[in-house]
Amino acid sequence: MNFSWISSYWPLLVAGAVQTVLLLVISVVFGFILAIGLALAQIRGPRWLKWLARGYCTCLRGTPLLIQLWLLYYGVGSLLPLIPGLRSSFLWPVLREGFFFAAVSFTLNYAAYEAEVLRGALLAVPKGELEAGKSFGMSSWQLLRRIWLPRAIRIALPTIAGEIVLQLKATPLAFTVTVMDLYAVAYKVRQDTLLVYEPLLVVTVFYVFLTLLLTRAFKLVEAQVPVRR
Amino acid sequence: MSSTQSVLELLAPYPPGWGGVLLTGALSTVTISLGAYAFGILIGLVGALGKLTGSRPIVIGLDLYTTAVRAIPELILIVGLYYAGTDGINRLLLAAGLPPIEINGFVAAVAVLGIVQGAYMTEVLRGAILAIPVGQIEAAKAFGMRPWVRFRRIVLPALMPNALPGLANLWMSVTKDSALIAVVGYQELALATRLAAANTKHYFVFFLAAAFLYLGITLLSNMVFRALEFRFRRGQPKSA
Amino acid sequence: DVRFGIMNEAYPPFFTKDPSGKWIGWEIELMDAVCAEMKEECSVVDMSWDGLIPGLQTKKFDVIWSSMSITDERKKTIDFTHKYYNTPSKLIGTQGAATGVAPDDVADKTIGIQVSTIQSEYFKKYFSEKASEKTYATLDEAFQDLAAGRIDYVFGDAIPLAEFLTSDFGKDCCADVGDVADDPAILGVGIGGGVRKEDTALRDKLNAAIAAIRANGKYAEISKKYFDFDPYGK
Amino acid sequence: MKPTAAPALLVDDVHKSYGIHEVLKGISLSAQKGDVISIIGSSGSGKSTFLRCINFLEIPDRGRFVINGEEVLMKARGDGRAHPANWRQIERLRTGLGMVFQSFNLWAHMTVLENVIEAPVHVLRIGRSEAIEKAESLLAKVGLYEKRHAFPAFLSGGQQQRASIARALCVDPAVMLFDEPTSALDPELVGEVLKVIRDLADEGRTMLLVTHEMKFARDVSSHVMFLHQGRVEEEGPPAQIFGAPTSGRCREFTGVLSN
Amino acid sequence: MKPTAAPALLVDDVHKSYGIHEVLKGISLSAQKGDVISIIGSSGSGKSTFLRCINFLEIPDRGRFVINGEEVLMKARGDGRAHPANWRQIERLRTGLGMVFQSFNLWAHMTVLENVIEAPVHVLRIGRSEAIEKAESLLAKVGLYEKRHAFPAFLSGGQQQRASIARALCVDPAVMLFDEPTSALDPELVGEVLKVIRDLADEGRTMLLVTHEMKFARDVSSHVMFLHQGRVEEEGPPAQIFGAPTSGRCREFTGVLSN
Ligand SMILES: Nc1ncnc2c1ncn2[C@@H]1O[C@H](COP(=O)(O)OP(=O)(O)OP(=O)(O)O)[C@@H](O)[C@H]1O
Ligand SMILES: Nc1ncnc2c1ncn2[C@@H]1O[C@H](COP(=O)(O)OP(=O)(O)OP(=O)(O)O)[C@@H](O)[C@H]1O
Ligand SMILES: [Mg+2]
Ligand SMILES: [Mg+2]
Repeated sequence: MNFSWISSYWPLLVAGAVQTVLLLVISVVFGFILAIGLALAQIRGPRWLKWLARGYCTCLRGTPLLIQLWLLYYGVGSLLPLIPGLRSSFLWPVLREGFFFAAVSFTLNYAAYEAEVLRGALLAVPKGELEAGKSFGMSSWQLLRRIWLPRAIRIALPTIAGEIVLQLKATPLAFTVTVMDLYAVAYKVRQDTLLVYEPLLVVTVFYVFLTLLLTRAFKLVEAQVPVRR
Repeated sequence: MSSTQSVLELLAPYPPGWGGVLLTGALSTVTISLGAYAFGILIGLVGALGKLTGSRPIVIGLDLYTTAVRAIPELILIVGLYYAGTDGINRLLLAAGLPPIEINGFVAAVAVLGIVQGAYMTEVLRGAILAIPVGQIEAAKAFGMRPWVRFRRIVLPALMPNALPGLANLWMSVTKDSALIAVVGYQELALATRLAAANTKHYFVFFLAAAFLYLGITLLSNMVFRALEFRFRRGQPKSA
Repeated sequence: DVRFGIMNEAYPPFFTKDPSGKWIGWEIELMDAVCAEMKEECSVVDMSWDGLIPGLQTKKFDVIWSSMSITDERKKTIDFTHKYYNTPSKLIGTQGAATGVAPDDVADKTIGIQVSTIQSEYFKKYFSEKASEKTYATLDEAFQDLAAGRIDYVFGDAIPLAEFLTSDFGKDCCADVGDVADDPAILGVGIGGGVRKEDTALRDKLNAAIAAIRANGKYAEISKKYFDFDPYGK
Repeated sequence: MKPTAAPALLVDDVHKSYGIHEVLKGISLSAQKGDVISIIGSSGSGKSTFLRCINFLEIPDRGRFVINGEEVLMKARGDGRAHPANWRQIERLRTGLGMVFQSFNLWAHMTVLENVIEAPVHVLRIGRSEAIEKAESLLAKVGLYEKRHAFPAFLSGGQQQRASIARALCVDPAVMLFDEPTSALDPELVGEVLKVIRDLADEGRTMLLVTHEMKFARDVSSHVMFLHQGRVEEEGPPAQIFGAPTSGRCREFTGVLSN
Repeated sequence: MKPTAAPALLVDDVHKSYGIHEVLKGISLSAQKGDVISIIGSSGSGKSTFLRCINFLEIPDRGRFVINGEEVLMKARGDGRAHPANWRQIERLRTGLGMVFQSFNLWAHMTVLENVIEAPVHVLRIGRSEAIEKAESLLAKVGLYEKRHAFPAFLSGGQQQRASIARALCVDPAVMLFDEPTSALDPELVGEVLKVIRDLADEGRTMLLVTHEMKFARDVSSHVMFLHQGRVEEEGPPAQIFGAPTSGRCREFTGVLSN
């Protein structure tokens, strides 16, 4: 094992870790919100919306994230400069960057997966508990916020944690649109030095750390409501 | 290769068209995924039951497994197992005066992907089992069902509706993660696509073709999952 | 019996797989010539980039023969044969971008470079104070961005860059800017075969074979089919 | 109480089918403030369905509803069935209807106390501390004060039922719908609940009460309805129903008591 | 029946705590073949827990159990609590113990008929057609024949309870544990169930019956146990418990009846 390279690469590693965490947090937070809408649309929406949401989930889960990212970055992204004035607007520095496209496509993709999980969990909430909420005059929104979602999320917690970890593992794809996340830095180190395991081990340690943090947090939430077994 | 080839020529099933290569790649993608998925489900079931009913050391061990295996990049697992792993085994064999063995790369990749899938499945299934009303399982116990009967007749059908969406998601991801098998020299759909695209410089055509193949796989599996879900939600009132 | 490890991606014209699954390309033909010279039976093992080094180290094959640049950093991990080719590095830019390859010509521009190449080393030494660098996993992605106008130049190996400029896609958008000034310390080392450190006998045999085909005209004969110049470099 | 005023609850000709199975075949009811109306009938006769139609947990196929003096707006749909025209209105009216479910339906992710204060805090927007105070006094009344921080899964059947009664009482509804509120309770607690219901009636609250305990129905109610196969077979004051029912089926049903 | 033979069911000194809360503080019981023992007591007094300890759905902290003449093997664990030594044995013994749960616990993914034949077919390995025949006659007996292909979620409370009774009867257990089997039933059906229980007792089956219906307990049982705060406060023949209880608490509890 040879870790002498760390001394010259650590600024890159730190910057990479920041990018990784940012991508993860952004896509999970916004993706989750979008997923709630998609799941509800599939359960409760009018027919057209139901099919729209279902089609969205099928397409985004059905095609590789890499291809979605490229379509967005090289396809949509290369059309953006054609919008008059955009190039000189304050948005351009953001819209030009691969990071923006990575964050958007990760969010859209994560939402599709998470929507599927939430759909199942929402359906698993006992009907009687929803009826109890309704019988007290809760509006649909209140019912969702106070009973349906909290109950569903608790049911799906272990799966949600898994989806977030999966999302973490997807972040390296951002490198293909020039985002230097932690994995990309490790890749660079491997290319530079031909060391196979050491750079990956650094990534692993960081991933394991993030995952531990996540599972801890989820365990705490899970423990809030004891289950009888 | 001439750059004026038509799309049809490019995608023709026989050389010089690349259609056959893509289809073969898709076939190995499905094979690898099926293998890994089946292995993963097996691990997942054992893992989930172990986490829920096992003794403390078992639970801690399984926690370690799910956390670590999910967090470690698949690449390092597969490279580690296939290269360092076989190397280690062969060194041991050598020390014992035995001839070295060759671990099949395909088997290694399926095993690694399966072990990774198993970690996710463990959690999906654990959640699904926890969502079963406890009374249903107690009733099974009260009638003297042995653990295996109980599992097969009550727990499994009752956990399925809760688990299916998560399981479907994992299937969708494994069909894409199987691209990793390229590390041990297998050519599945993603690699076949890159080869075709780089050779012909028709990136768009081939990536779109691959996307449709993946989508086809997904649509097909979606139908299976929907049918399963419909079947297992039998008896559930519509969520009003 | 020598087993050659080749990356299972396409890098035409050096190596690629044709639709029937056969390995073809300049580097493959060169390999065959080297083998004939060594009077060895040779086979190809293909691996993804990630598998090459571990595959070499665990003896799944014996030589990495996959357009790998020789650098001092890498020499700490594995050993290299003498170079068997070395092509110039060049800059291409969008049509209408300033021509000229001096640091001042590219001032305040963004240059796309493939990760961990000799060009990125060169950039660090000559351009980094004037221009900014964008790192790509593969050159293909850099080309896409160049065409989309996200970057101003791509800096890389002359052969794939020239190939891009002749493709449908590159023809309309981009143009050659020129070869950069030579720096033998960085650009002069070239591409060699990678071998295990302890395999000095094999390394020497390969070196001898490379020298022999270079001398007996075999090298030139193969190269003529692919290039209109001598890829061996100076 | 003005007996001729607009009724607190008026239900007219409710029909409800599940598929081809017609469960309610035209049931009507009118209750004044302070009335306690017991609904009895054999298992499967549609008692729960009737209660659930009143607060629109089941959408009746037909019927007219006046709840707390306000008529529920209905509209006809393509298939000839009626449908509430305005769900907002229903949500508003439901806040005036407390319901105790036959299967309790406590929220599993909340403690008993959280269950009880949920609607007051988040629907009626009463202050949290005020709600807790009220909830605790109600829980004490049903003998569940010690269990207020327990989750429903860890309660005995009777404890769950009492929690669900406390939950319904805590919103101070003008009309209460009780679906077998004493099924899991021991005779002493039945007596307690009876007392609570009487107190509520004295306060002017209206109550519909589905029950299988004839004694309880006789003791507490001002009016009794006997449902049979989706129809009101007989109704009247308890003295009539339990003393001298005119319908044969009703005599048979209540007559079992005197065995 | 030989009254001095090995008891069909013998329970000695059962203790059970949840955390620091001791629910059962030493309860003993002995039942001969054909006995019907009613267990009464206020809500939360530990009745369900006691039943659940007998078939080891809850693991008692201490106690000796003889079920159908066979002693349950126990072993002490590190923390001083007892533990079943052999789960196989328990599983085997459970097939001789039928249980009707307070909350029914029907399997939601099976129809009523499937629920009823599940244990006979998959535990006792009776032929499927034979099981169906038997199940259908039982379902007819509890008036649920028409609903045999319905799923539990679409049944009324009383229908679910009857399905769960039919399910327990279908395995022909030597000992039956009923946890409030009539809580959701109307008086007529209570009478039916009472008849069924009497028939079973005549066949020589042993029954433990938790109930809140004192009249039911008095009519059906050969022996009554009054639980109070985890202890047997008083026990004896129904005539004593409902006629002249010696304990003050018991008099208070059953006395409510005579109000
Ligand atoms: N969601 C449903 N779908 C189909 N049928 C239903 C549904 N809910 C109830 N039923 C049927 O409607 C009839 C009336 O049910 P309901 O629950 O109103 O009975 P109930 O009078 O409350 O009986 P119990 O005293 O047993 O609770 C029953 O035969 C029942 O099987
Ligand atoms: N899993 C559990 N964890 C903690 N406490 C429990 C659990 N199950 C029951 N209890 C408590 O044990 C006590 C006895 O419960 P049990 O269910 O035996 O009562 P019960 O006599 O059947 O009452 P009921 O007539 O209301 O059904 C109650 O106070 C209850 O809250
Ligand atoms: Mg009912
Ligand atoms: Mg109980």
